[in-house]
Amino acid sequence: MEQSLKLKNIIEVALLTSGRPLAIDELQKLFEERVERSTIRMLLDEIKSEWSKKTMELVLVANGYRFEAKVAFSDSLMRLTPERAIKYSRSVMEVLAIIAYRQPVTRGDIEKIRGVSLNPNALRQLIEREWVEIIGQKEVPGRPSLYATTKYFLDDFGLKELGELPDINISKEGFSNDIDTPKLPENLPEDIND
Amino acid sequence: MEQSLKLKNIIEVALLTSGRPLAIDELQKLFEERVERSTIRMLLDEIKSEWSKKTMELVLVANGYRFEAKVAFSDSLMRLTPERAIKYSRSVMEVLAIIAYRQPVTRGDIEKIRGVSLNPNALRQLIEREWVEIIGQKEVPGRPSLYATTKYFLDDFGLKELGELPDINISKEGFSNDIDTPKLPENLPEDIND
Amino acid sequence: MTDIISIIGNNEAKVYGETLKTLPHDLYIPPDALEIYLDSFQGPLDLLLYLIRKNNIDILDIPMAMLTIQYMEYVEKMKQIKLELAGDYLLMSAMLIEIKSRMLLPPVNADEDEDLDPRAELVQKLIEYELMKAAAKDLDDIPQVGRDRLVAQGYFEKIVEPQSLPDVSIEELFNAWKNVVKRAGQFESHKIDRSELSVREHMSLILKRLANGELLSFDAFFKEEKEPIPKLVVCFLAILELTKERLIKINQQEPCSPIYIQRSGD
Repeated sequence: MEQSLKLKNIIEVALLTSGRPLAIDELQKLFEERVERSTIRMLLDEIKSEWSKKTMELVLVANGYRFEAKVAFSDSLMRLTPERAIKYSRSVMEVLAIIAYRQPVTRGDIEKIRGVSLNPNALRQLIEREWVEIIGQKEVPGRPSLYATTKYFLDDFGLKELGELPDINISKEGFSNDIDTPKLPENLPEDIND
Repeated sequence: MEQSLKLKNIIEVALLTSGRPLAIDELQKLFEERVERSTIRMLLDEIKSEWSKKTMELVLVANGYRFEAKVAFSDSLMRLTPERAIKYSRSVMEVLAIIAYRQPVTRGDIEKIRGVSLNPNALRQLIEREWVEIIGQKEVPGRPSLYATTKYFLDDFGLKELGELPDINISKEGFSNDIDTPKLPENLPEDIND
Repeated sequence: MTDIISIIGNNEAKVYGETLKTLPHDLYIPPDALEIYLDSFQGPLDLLLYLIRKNNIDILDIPMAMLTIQYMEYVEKMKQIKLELAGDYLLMSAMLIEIKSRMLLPPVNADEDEDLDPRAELVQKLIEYELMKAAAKDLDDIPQVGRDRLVAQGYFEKIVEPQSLPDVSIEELFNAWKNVVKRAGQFESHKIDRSELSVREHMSLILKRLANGELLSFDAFFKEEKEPIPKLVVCFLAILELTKERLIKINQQEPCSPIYIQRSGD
């Protein structure tokens, strides 16, 4: 068997069985001999285009490459295991959105933005799901924990980095049409990454 | 797209993403309209032969069909085995404890006791470790799987039987102080759905 | 001052003080849905945004009197249907009244602070919350792994035992259990002693024996001659518990005929 085909097959089968994204340096571990990152990248490109007409697609997310079912199949697949779909409540999703777009934030920040005291369960759900983690303490009295999103959050939402989060647009909701645009989203998505 | 090709693709993608073997009656659930078992069997044969020259193979095991990496790739794939966590996370340990003390339990039972929805990874880690297994389905809507501990679990913990697990009444003294207090959450479970 | 809109219930509402028999479609809340509806507000800001939107108010020029009155009405309704009202709602009432009264005062030093609209802070908050609400919705629309994004996870035969798996001691397991029990605040109902555990273990064992649609005679579970009596009792209790949890079915065709056990659903 031609050498590069052999390497390519090993990468493909690793991605088809791993169940989680694999970064290039993990893919390198598949081989006894050293294989350059550039070679692996090239093989990944080939795999990607070979599969482009098939059932799955190769995507790059925060923690690396993975195969996922093409969206066209979602409805059928969901019929198979409707119970596995975890649906989070609106409040959990609001807390997640605030952490994602305004991170790092303290619990107090979240409460201030939402205008209500926070049910600790909302944060716990997100930490349990490994979408949110504590990345330190804010140096103010009480040293409250600072929350941020994790790489798994990006993985699970199919994102490479926070910058890929959708721009928030509220005009469709209603009232914002008569607001001069500059007033609205100051400091939005550009400067949230760091 | 030709109808039978469409059906075949749906079956293929379900098998590639399900993470467990799928029986024919489960595969039937993929389709809104009724598809005969014989049709599905025929499509499975086609998938099997299409993949015969590729990296994975379709095999029939006790609980149904699944895609397996061809044995030739095993050595490479084993090299990838992720550096395991030095410790299981708190949630993995709690899930294990619930299964040990409360078996047989469904995922819903575990979520009810813990008050948060379950990270699917926790169960996967325990099943991979062969400490936990699915021993059947509960006959309620959705037929959720029932989880129980295995013989290996007893072996690894040096127990002859579950009855040897520590009894919570014994160490009632010191009950509260020797628990590593959970960092986040106080007063949980009433309002799970919030 | 009249409210622009107030709901009186029973398919009636007042608009500018005049009773309307039919409500514009998006304003009408069926009376029995009111409870669920009010309950679904995420907090005072959410409620305010709703009022602002429904009344088509320019958020940069909020008529405070009207908004305050409507807000208090809703809070009053929430009290009536005995929703557990967070203190945050009452705090907001106070804040609205304060803003309203500050607006009644003539500006003290107009030149000192050109643009200190008493509403400014509230508006800022409303805008930020509205943004985050929209962000939450946008996020929820993204396909998520485990919900509507499916990842390849084929099987592969592991030829060697993967090394360096975490070690877990029985103390750690016990501590995890104590944590669960403590947090669940259900210490009493989760008190589990040895005999109950043995029953649980037997429940699992019996289910495993009944896998694949097996139909076993009741006696088969008590055949082991050497079994000590307590074990037989535990096994019997396990069968009863499984029946209670509807995990197995016990069948007997006619009196005195053999009893058979199988999993429910098989």
